[in-house]
Amino acid sequence: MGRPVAIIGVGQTKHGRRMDVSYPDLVREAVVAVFNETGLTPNDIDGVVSGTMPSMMEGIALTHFYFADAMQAAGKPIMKTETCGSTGVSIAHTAYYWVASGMADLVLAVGHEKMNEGNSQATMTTVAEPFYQRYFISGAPGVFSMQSQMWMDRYNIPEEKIRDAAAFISVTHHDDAFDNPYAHIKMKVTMDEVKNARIITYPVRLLDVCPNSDGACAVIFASKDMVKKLGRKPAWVKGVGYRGEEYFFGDSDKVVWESAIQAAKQAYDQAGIKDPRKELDVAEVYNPFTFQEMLFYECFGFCEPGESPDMVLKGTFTRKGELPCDPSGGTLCTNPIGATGLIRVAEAALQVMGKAGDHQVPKAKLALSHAMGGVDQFNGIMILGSKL
Amino acid sequence: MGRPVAIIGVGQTKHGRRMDVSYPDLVREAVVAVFNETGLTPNDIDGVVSGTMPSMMEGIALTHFYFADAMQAAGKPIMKTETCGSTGVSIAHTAYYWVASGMADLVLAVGHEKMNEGNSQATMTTVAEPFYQRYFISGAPGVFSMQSQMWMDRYNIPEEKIRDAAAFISVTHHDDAFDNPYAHIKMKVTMDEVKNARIITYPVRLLDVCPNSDGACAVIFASKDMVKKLGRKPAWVKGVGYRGEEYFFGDSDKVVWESAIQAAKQAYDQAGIKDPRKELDVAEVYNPFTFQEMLFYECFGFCEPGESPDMVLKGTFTRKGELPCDPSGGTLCTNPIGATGLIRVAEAALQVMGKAGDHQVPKAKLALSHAMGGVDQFNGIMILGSKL
Amino acid sequence: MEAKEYKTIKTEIRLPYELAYGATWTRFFEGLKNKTIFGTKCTKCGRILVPARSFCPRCFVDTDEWVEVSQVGTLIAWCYTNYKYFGMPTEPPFIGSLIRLNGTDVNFLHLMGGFDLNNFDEVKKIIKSGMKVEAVWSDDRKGHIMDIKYFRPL
Amino acid sequence: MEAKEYKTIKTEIRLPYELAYGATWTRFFEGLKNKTIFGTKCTKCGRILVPARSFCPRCFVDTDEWVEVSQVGTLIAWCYTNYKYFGMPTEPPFIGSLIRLNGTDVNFLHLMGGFDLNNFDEVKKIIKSGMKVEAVWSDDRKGHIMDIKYFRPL
Ligand SMILES: [Zn+2]
Ligand SMILES: [Zn+2]
Repeated sequence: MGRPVAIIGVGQTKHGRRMDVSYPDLVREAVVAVFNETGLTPNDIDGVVSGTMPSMMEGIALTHFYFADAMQAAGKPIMKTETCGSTGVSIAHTAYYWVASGMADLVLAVGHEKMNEGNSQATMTTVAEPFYQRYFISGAPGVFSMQSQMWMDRYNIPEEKIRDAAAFISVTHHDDAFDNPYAHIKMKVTMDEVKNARIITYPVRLLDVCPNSDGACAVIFASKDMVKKLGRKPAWVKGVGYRGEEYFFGDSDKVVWESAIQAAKQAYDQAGIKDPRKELDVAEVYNPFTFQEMLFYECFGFCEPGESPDMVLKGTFTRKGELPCDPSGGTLCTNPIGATGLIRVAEAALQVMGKAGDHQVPKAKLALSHAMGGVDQFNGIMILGSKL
Repeated sequence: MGRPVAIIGVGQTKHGRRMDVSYPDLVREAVVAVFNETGLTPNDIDGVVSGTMPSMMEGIALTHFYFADAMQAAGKPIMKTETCGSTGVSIAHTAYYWVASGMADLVLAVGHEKMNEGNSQATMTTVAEPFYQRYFISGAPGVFSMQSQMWMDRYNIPEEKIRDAAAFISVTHHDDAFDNPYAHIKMKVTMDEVKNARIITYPVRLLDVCPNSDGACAVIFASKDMVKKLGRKPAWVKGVGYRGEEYFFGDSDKVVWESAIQAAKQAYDQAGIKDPRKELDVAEVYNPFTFQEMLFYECFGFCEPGESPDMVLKGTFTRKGELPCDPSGGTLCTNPIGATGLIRVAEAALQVMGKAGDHQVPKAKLALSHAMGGVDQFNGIMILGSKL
Repeated sequence: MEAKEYKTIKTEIRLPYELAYGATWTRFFEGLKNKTIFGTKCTKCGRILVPARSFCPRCFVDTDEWVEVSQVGTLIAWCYTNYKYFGMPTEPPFIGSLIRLNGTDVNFLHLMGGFDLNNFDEVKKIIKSGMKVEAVWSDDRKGHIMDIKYFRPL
Repeated sequence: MEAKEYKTIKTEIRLPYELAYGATWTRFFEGLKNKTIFGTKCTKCGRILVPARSFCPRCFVDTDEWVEVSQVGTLIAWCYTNYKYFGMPTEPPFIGSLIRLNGTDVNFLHLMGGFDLNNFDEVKKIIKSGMKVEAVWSDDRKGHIMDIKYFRPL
């Protein structure tokens, strides 16, 4: 690791359908929240990093320009980082490297999206070129369905069991979201409701899928000196990891999913983690689809390959389980996509700072946060701890 | 400054109308060039940073996904940085912070654009929101024309003199481009031709304006240990600066242009530069418009406010002058916009490494590179030196 | 380039949007419908910002003091545009302009007009930085920035 | 949210493109016109990549050895899609599929078809991962990825 860096505060908007505010005002809501929380002012900040999923989600290409005022970035160095679904974690990485470099003591990281202003599936269609892949992989659910199916086939997991485990994940996360004041979807669902919901792309059903949310998240990263000076309880960055795969969806194995496995390994190595299920106290896994969340458990070494549905059904990853995953309700209940990865980071930070409120995992000291982007092509990790 | 970081090699495509290659193959041309130049292989690289102007220039939103193969980034951490026209310098900053953080020893930075594949002015229209500013500031030349006019008024510079100086800049840069093997426009122009060229937006005429180019640039950043290990003559990063302004064009003064002034000041302070005209040996100023180049000279302290047209006409900034600016021909002759800022960085690096070939400024030891983005809203600087 | 040019694919991207004004833009545009230009005043730096803002970009405080600003001002800079590109939101020829409305502290971006724009040499005789200008309203106002047709020389 | 919803603006962005195929895509799509699926072989790792590539994404060497690959292969994964969104490039219902063409080393992304796609329960009886499939060609081929209409079960 480089120079020690910590998160010293986070701010979130209330996520949901936010047609009550303009996009810049939504961004400012998160920024004001983090300043209120930390007692810092814009004058204290050395640099600002922001990002969205693809900028065209809301039809304004240069969002760091549009939001310069709202992020209180006028007169400051500013950076925009965008890596598709993993944007939020990449924003955190950019802020982390900036502070670790010694060139800044306080960096404000902001992620944002207003999905209700555009057409998310149509926008995502533009991530692939129009010669070849655009015709087949447009729309996120289809890609994840294929991946889930390959995973089921590889390990001969009975379809019934996977379906049950996915429903269990949906039910528990929807319950969790009630304890998260910022969550978008607050809705009680039953196993039967999930299993009988409308099919989106088989086997994925409506309640297996994240919503379109509007929201923003702001996180302040600080150097060790600044943490000491401010005297706040921080969440230390213990490890970061990121990996990409080939452009062509058919080129790489999406079951033994190297980008997820290696991104986690990079972060674990830095954090000195050997047995993640035992050592981690909580994980905020990027889970836009219930089925995919289980695959991440395996790629991150929370359990053995093919084993996750059993573990899920045993309750290993619930809030009272051995390794609580997404106690915030996760992406499944809240997905302002350019903010989503940074919300994972923020939630992990809140947990190790002991500030997660009603969804606090007791005595959480080490937390993993994660986001995924591209067409199953990128995975990013940030591990946070209460101790340096 | 943080941990020392240097550029150890650069690669460029031949820039121009490149409908002979697909966009990924164009990107790869620059990447292969930098590997050939340095003797490094993809296995040596710890991380990759890329970017374009707005991704929608070529209609594919997630270019770091599209180019993962071409940048030889499969299996690696990858980051996308986009800040409009200043993208190329922001890419360089991201790569610099990453290496300076101690988390990477070799980072590949790649900038790219294929402007002939899209409609650049229409794409740039999408940088502003559609409530207000989009109606008035769409199209780059208009904004720069207004700025030039305010500058002329502020210092009572005779229109004739400014016109002559701008024409002089056009003539000398077009001459310079002949000595740059990668430049796009290679065309002999005379003062009269520039002054009588078709008006784009008064007072800006066709030969005052950069072309639409296709091209890519790749630069490898290295830690001090790695520089030592490789035994290559590097270009050390001596200073970086970046500043943003308000979103609303009318809110900030574009003559006493704070983002340009403060970005340069930040970099000068780091590099210990007090008198830039004397201390710098060469500058690669982002000059999409002849008129604007003069304003930058003033903001960067190369001369006093209002003084630049006189200095230009005296030849102060030509290749034989006191401070040669844009000996490569600059943006005026080559503008693949997402690559353009990184080309400025690469050209500055080549100069201090003594590898600029026919457009080498003799004994250049300290060079400034620069790019501008947004609607006159962002300026970024990187200063490179032959000595640590 | 002299290289062989290979095949190309022609395509188009179309994306639909519905963007939220929020409270501040809504009130500002309602103002335009009623031939009123609203600014907001920052209580910290004292600047009157126009168009109205929800907050001051320098002081970062809410600017909830609304002010009806003058429709007369000074032309700060202008740019005659007479080229067209795909999707251009304003029909050329037009004159993008920065106008300092009386009593305000920032420049308001809009158009100059009210005279024949087709011949630039004639335009250049009429329009001068520093001249006094006044808003001219459209008869068919929709709560849109183009409810002000343009500013005309006074 | 219970808050008041203010005004919105409806707008659309349209952008035109002309994208270059370059040599490799040009030859690959010419192949499709002639009912031929081309791959390229990486001389370093020995993999046959399809569609044809100009270079191997793992070894980064040029892959200039062209191979006509089999039109028969194995269905690796599929996804039945029957929802529609604005600008969707393929008309639903369709079955996005990964197919390992015989003798190749990567999965080829295309569609499954050749049977009634309207009733998912019927579709599910027909289509199975691991089944053998074969390319079905369009009569009206333009040098486009949809010159292959779909792959049908064998
Ligand atoms: Zn103020
Ligand atoms: Zn190979």
